[in-house]
Amino acid sequence: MTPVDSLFLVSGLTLVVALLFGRQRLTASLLVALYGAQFAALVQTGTLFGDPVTASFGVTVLDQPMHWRYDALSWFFAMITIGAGFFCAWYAAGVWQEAHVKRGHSPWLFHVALAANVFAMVVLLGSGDFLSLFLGWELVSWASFLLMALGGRASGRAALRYLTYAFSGAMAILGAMALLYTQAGSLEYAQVGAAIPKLSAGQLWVLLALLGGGFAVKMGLLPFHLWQAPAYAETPGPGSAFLGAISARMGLYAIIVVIVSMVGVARLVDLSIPFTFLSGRDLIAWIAALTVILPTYTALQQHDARYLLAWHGIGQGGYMLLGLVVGNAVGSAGGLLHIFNYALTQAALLMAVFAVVHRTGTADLNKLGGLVARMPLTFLVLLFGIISLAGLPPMAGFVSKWMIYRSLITEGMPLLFVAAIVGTLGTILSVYKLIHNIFLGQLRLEHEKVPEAPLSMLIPMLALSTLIFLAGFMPGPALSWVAEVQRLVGLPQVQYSLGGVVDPRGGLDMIWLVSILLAGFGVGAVVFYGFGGKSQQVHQLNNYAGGHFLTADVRYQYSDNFYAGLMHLIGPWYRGAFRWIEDGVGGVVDLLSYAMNWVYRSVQPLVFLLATTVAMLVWAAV
Amino acid sequence: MRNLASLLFSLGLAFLLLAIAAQLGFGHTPMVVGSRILADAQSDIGAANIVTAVVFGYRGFDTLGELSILFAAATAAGLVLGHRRAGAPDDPQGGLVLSAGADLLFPLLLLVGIYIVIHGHLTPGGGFQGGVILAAAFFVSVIAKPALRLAHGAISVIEGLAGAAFILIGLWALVGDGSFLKPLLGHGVLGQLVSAGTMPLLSSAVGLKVGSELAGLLAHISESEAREP
Amino acid sequence: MMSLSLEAILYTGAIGLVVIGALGLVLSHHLFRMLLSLAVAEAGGNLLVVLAGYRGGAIAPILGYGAPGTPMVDPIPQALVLTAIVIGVGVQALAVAVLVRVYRAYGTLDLRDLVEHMQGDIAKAAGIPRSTSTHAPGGERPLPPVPALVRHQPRGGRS
Amino acid sequence: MTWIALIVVVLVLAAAVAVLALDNLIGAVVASSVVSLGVSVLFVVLLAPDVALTEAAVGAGLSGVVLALGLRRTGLWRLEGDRGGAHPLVPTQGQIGSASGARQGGQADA
Amino acid sequence: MSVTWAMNPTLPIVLPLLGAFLLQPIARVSAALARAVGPAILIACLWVLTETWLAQGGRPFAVAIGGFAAPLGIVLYVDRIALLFAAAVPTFALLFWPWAGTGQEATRESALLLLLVSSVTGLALSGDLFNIYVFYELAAVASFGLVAIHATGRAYVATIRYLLQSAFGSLLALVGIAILYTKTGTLNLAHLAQLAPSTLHDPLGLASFALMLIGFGVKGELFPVNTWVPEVYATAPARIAALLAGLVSKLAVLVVVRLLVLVFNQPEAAQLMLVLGAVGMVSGELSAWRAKDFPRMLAFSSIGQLGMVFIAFSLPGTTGVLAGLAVAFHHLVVKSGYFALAARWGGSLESLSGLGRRSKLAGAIYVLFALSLIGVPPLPGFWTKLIVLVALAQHGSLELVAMAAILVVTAIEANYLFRLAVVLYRKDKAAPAGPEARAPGLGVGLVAPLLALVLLAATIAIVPVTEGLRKVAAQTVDVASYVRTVFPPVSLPLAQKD
Repeated sequence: MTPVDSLFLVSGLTLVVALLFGRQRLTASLLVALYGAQFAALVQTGTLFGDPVTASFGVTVLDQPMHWRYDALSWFFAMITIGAGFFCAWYAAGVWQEAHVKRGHSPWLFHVALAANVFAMVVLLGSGDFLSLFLGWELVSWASFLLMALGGRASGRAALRYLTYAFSGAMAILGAMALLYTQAGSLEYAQVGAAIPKLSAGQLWVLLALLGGGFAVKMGLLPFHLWQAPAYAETPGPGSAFLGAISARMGLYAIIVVIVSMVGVARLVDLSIPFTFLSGRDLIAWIAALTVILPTYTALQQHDARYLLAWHGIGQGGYMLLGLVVGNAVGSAGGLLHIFNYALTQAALLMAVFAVVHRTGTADLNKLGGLVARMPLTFLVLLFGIISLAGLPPMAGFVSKWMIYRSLITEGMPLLFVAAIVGTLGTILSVYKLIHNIFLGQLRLEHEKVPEAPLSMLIPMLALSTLIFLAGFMPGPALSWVAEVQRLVGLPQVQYSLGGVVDPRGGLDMIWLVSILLAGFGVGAVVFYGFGGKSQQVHQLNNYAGGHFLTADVRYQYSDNFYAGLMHLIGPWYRGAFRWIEDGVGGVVDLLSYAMNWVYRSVQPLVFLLATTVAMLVWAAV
Repeated sequence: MRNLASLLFSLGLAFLLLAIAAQLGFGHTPMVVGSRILADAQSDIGAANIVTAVVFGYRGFDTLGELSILFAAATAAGLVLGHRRAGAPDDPQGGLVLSAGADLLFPLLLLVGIYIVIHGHLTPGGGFQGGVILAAAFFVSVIAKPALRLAHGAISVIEGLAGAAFILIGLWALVGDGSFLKPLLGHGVLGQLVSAGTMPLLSSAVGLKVGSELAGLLAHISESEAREP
Repeated sequence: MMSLSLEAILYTGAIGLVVIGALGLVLSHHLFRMLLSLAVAEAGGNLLVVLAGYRGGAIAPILGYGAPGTPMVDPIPQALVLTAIVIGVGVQALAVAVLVRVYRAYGTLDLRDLVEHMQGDIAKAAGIPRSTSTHAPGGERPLPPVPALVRHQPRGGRS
Repeated sequence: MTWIALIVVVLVLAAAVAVLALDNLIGAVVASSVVSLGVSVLFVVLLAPDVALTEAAVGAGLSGVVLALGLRRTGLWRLEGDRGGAHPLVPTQGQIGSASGARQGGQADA
Repeated sequence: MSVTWAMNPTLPIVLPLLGAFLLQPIARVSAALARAVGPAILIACLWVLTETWLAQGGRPFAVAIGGFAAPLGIVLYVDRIALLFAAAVPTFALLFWPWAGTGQEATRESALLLLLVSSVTGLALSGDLFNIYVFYELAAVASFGLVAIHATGRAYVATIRYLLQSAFGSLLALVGIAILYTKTGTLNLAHLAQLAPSTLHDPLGLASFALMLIGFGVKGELFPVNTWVPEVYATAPARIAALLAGLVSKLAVLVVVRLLVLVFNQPEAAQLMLVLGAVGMVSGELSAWRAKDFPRMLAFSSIGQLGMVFIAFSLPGTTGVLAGLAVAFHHLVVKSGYFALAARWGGSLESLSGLGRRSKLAGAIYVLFALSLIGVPPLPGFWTKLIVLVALAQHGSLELVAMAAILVVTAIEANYLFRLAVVLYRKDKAAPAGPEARAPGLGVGLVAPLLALVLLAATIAIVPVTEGLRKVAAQTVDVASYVRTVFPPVSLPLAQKD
C-alpha cells in the first residue's frame, strides 16, 4: 500500500460517494472535505522533492504492462487539479447547488461529473507508460464530456463538437502509439525514450504531427481551438471554472512528458523544416504565438462574459507552451509557473462572473453594468483576477509572464516577443471591457435590488483572490515546485528566491516591487489627504452628459458595441478564423458519405458485384 | 450507360473465364480422390452406381444438407405464402382431356417414380430423380383439378418423418458403429435389388421426402390466390 | 485460341451460359427475368463442375457396364452437381413464392419501381419524411455551428 | 460426338440469349427449359447419366412448371407480348400497372 | 482418436435438423411440446459442445463421417476456434429465440431457426469444401425465409433482392470450387493444404480464391456484395437481424479464414481481402454517418465493423488471427446487444429523442456499447482496436493505409454514435409517440443487459480472455497439426499419387 495507492483510493472514494449519495444536500460539504483529503494524500506521497513513487497495482495485457507512478511533474499538476476541484466543489456546495436544482438540473450528475474529472486526471497524471497514458487521456476526455453535456441543448451541441475533436485527437495518438510500438517494441516510457533518438527526421516529423496534433486538440492550440470556448463556456458554473482552470492543461502535461522530456527541445532545434530556415522548435513556438494572439482578439469580440473568459483560456495556453519551448531555465519556469497562476486566476474570474450570473441571470455584457455599487466584493475579486490575467503587477500573472517575455528576449526571439506583447495588449483591452461592462457604468433598472453574491460563493472567491495576490507577492514557493519539475523533466533549473527569480543578468523580486508600489500609493494618499483633499459622495445619476442632466428614466449606457472602432479595423481579419477547416472537413465527409449511400441505394447492385469480380480476376491474372 | 458498362464487364468476365479454362488441363485432370473411390466403392459400399454410392455413401452428409435445403425452401415458401383466404377465386377447371389424362397418368408416374427410387443404387437415378417424378404424379392432378387440395398436414408429416428417418438411420450407425451414416447391413451381391446395405433405405427416404416436399411446394404456389383482377 | 476439341466446345458453352446469365441479371429490371437468367447461369455453373471430372476415353461410373478395367470418369463432380441442381431448384421455388407476394403487394415486378416503393415504405415505417429519405438521407453536419461566433453576434449590425 | 456437342451448345446458347431477348415471359420460360434440356444432353455427352436425368427432370420439368405457375400467379401469363414495345429487356408499362402498384403499395403493410 | 458417440461433433449439426424435420408432426400432436423442442435441442447441442471441449482440452481431432477416411469421405475438424464459434451458435440462437410466437407461423419460424443453427454449426466444424458450400446454401435459404417474416411488401422486396445477390454469389463460389477441383482433384481442406503449395499458388488459384471470397462474402457482408444489408436489416425483425449481423456473418468469415490459412496461404490473397475489407469499412461507416433510423445505422455500422474483421484476418500469422478473433467476438456481442435494443427502438433517430431519460437502463447500455465500439479504454473494444492497429503497423504500406483508414473512420463512428447519445439524453417535454412504445420481443428485453454484463466481465477479465484467444489463434494457424490430425501418420494420405 504505497502512498500513491492511497491517493487513488481517496480519489476513487470521492467518486463513489458522489455516485451513491450525490442526491443528499449534505453530501456537497462532505465532498469538499474529501477533496481536501485527496490534497492531503497527495502531499503525503511527497513525490515533489522526493523520488518517484510507484503504485503497487498494475496489469499486463498481451505482454504489455500498465502501471502508474507519481513524480514531481505529476505532483505539480495533481496539486493544481485537486485544488481546483476543492475550490469548485466548495463554490458549488451552498446556494449555487440549490439554484442549480431549481433550474431543473440534477445535483447528483454535477457532483459525479466533477469527481470523475478529478479522479480521471489523477489517474492520467500517474501514468507510467503509453497505455496508462492513453487510458487516463480517454478517461479525462469522457469525464469532461460528461461535465460539458450537463447543461441544456446548447451545451449538448458544444459537447458533441468537443467530442469529435477530442476523439479525432485520441485516434491520432493511438496511431502514433502503434507506430512507436513497431519502433520500440514496447510502450514503456523507458524503451520508447531510448528508441526516439534513433528515429529518422521523417519518422520524427510523423510522430510530432500525430502526437502533437492529438495533444494540441485537448490544449486548444491553433487550428484545433474552435471547440474549446463554447464547450467550456456552456458548462454550468463551477464546472466551467474547473475546466477552464486545469482541464485543458492535460494536453500540456502530455506535451511535457512526450515532446519536452522524451524528444527534448534540443532535438527540436536541430530538426529543421525542409526548404525553410525554420526549425521544429520555431514552428511550435509560432503556433503558440498565434494561439496567443488570435483567440485573445476573438475574446475581444465576445459579448458574453463566459465566452470572453473561455476564449482567453485558449490564448493563455499559448503563453505556457511558448515559455516551455523556449527551453531555457527562466522561460520554461515561466511557462510552468503560468499554469499554476493562470489556474488560480481563471477560477477566480469565472467564479466571479457566475456569481454575477447567479444574481442577475445573464452574462450578456450588453445587459449589465454598474454592479460595483451592489456587489463590491465580487468586483474586488474580478479586479484582482483581471490584473493577474493581464499580467500586471502586483498579481501572480505578472511574474510568469515577465519570465516568459524575458526569456524570449534573452534567447533572441524579438518577433515572438512582439507577438506576446500584442497578445497581452488584446488581453488588457478585453479584460477592461469585461470589468467595465459588468461593474462600471450605470446600474440598470432591473438590477436596482441586486444583493451581493451569497457567502458560500464569496468565500472561495476571496480565498482564491488572496492566493492570487500572495502568489504574486512572494512567488518563491511556487517557483520551488517549478524548479523540481524542471529537474525531473531535464530542463535547466531556475534560480529563485522567496521574492522571485535570481538571475545574474537582472532578476525579479516581487517583494520589493510590491512594497514600492504600495509605498507609491501611500505617498499619493498622504499627498492627497495631507493637502486637505476630501472625497465627496455623489449619486450615480448625479452627473452631466451631452448637455443635460440625466434622470432616472434616461440612462446613459455606453457599454454596448464596445471598441467599435477597433473591431471595425481588425474584425474581418480573423472573425471565425479557421472555421473553414471544420467546414471543409465536414463538407468532405458529407460528400463521401453521400456517395457511399448512393452505392448502397443503387437499383442494380449486381453491377458492382460484376465489376469487382472482373477487377479481382484481372488482378489475380496479372 | 449502365447497360453499356455491364455489357463490357460481362464480356470481360467471359474473356477471363475462358482464359482460365484455357489454362486448366482438359479432360485429364488429376483424379486424386476420384480414382480411389472408383477403386474402393464396390468393397466399401457395394453399389453398382458409383455416383449414387458417392451421393449416399461417401458424401451422405452433403445429401442430408441438400434435403434440409429443400425442406427449408418448402418451409420458407409456406411461411411466405401463408394460407389461402376462404373463397379466393380458383383457376378455371382444366378441360376433360387434361383431367382424364391426369387420372391416367397418376398411377403410371407413381410406379415409375417408385422404381427409380428403389433402383437408385443399381441404375442411373435415385432418390432425387424418383422423388421429382413422384411429386409430378401428385402435381399433375392438382393442375388438372385446381379445386382439389392436397392435404398439407399429411404432406408435412410425411416429409418430416422421411427426413427424420434418414437422420435416424445415420444415428443408428453412429450409436451402433461409432460413426454417423456408416453403411450397415452388409453389402449383398452387386447388382441385386437388395444390396448395398442401408443405401436403398436412405434412397427411399430421400425419395419420399423430396417427393412430398416438392409436391407440397408446388401445391402451395398453385393454391396461393390468383391475383386480384 | 484453343483447338476445337470436345472440351473446348463444352467449356465455351458453359462459360457462355454463365456470362449470359450474369448479363441478364445485371441488365434486366424485371425480377422474373432476373430469376430466369439466374437459372441459366446456374446451368452453366453445373456444366463447369461436371467438366471438371471429365476425362477423355472413359465410361460412365457405373459398374457392370463396359469391360472391367476401362477408366471411368470422376464420379465426385457428378455427385456435387446432383446436389447443386436440387439446391438451385429449391432456391428458385422459394424465389417464385416471394415474387408472388411482391407482386401482390406492389402490383409490379419492375425493380426500379419496387426499390422506390421499398425505400418509401421503410422511411414511412421509421417515421422519416419521404423527401429526405430516398435520395438524400442527410444526417447533421459533423460539427454544429460555433455558438460563440454565431449566437453572440453583436446587435449593432456591423458585419 | 463432337458435332452433337457443337450443335447442342449452339442451340443452348441461342436459347439462353432468347431467355433475355424474348419479350413475352412465357417464351422466356420455355427457352430456359430448352436450355436445361440441352444441358442435360451435354451431361449425357459427358458420361453423367444421373446428372442428365436429374437435370431433365428438375431443370427442364420441375423448374419450368414452377416458373409457369409463378407467371400464372403474377398474372403475367400473356401470350401477346409487347404493347408499345420498349427495349425487350425492360418490361413495358403494358405488362405492369405502375398506377395500381402505387395504389397497392399502401396496403402492402396491412 | 476415439470419440464416444455422446459427444460426437456430428450431433450439434444433426440434432437441430432432426428437430426441424419433426417440428411439424410434433406440432400436430401437441403445441406445447413443439414449443419446447427447439430450446431443448439447442441446450443439448451446447451441452455436447461443452463436454467435447472439456474432454478434449483443446486438442484438435477429426471425425470421418460414415467412417470413410479422409479424403474420400467428409470429415469434421474440431479445434479450439471451431468449438468456440460452434458454441456461440446455440447460445445466441437461444438469446434471440422467438419465445412468444404461437401457431403455424411460429412453428415454421422455429424450424427455420433450427435449420439456420445447424447449418452455421456445420460451417464452423466442416472440413470439406463442398460440404461447407452446402451448409452455406442452407444458411442462405433459411435466412431468406426468416427475413421475410414481417409479411410486408418492403420485406418481400428486400428478401428477393437479397436472394438474387446471394444466389449469384454462391454461383461464383461454385465456379471457384470447380476451378479448385480441376486443379487439385480433391475437396478435403487438409488434403488441399497439402497439395496447395504445388498446385494452387498461381494466378488460377488466386482467381478461384477471389471467386470464393465473393461468394462466401455475401453473408460476411464483404464490400461489393453487402448492398442487401441495410434494406434487409431495416425490414426484418430485429432478432433476425441480430442473428445475421452478429452470428452468421462471423461464421462466413470463419470459412474464408480457413481457406486463407490452410489453402491460399499467399500474400496476394491476403491483400485482396485487405483491400475489400478496407473499402467495406470506409463505405459502411460513412453511410452510417448519414443514416436516419436506428436499424439502418446499425446495419451500416456492422458493415463497417466486418470490414475491420476482414482487415484483421488478412494479416499473416498468429497476430492476424488473434486480432480478427478479438474484433469478431467483440462485434458479435456488441452488435447483438444493439439489435436487441433496436427491437425496442425501431424508429427514426429523431423519434428516439429523450428516450435515455425515460428508460435509464437502455440508455446506459447504449452508451456503454458505443464506448466499447469506438474503443475507449479500458473496455474490450479498445484492446481489440489496439491489437489490430499494432499488427497493421508492423507490415507494409498498404497495411499502413488501412490503419489510417481505421483511425479516421473510428472518429466518424464516434461522431454519429454520440450524436444519437446526445439525442437520447435531450430534454424533451413532448414524448414522441411511436416506436419506443412498441414492446420488445419477450426475452429480447433481457438480452441487452445480459450482453452488457458480458462486456463488463470481459473488461475485468481482460488478461485471461486475451491469453485464451491467443492460444486459439496459435492453434488455428498451425497448418501442420491440421494435416496431421486429419491424416494420422499411420495411414499415409494419398499425396500427389499421379
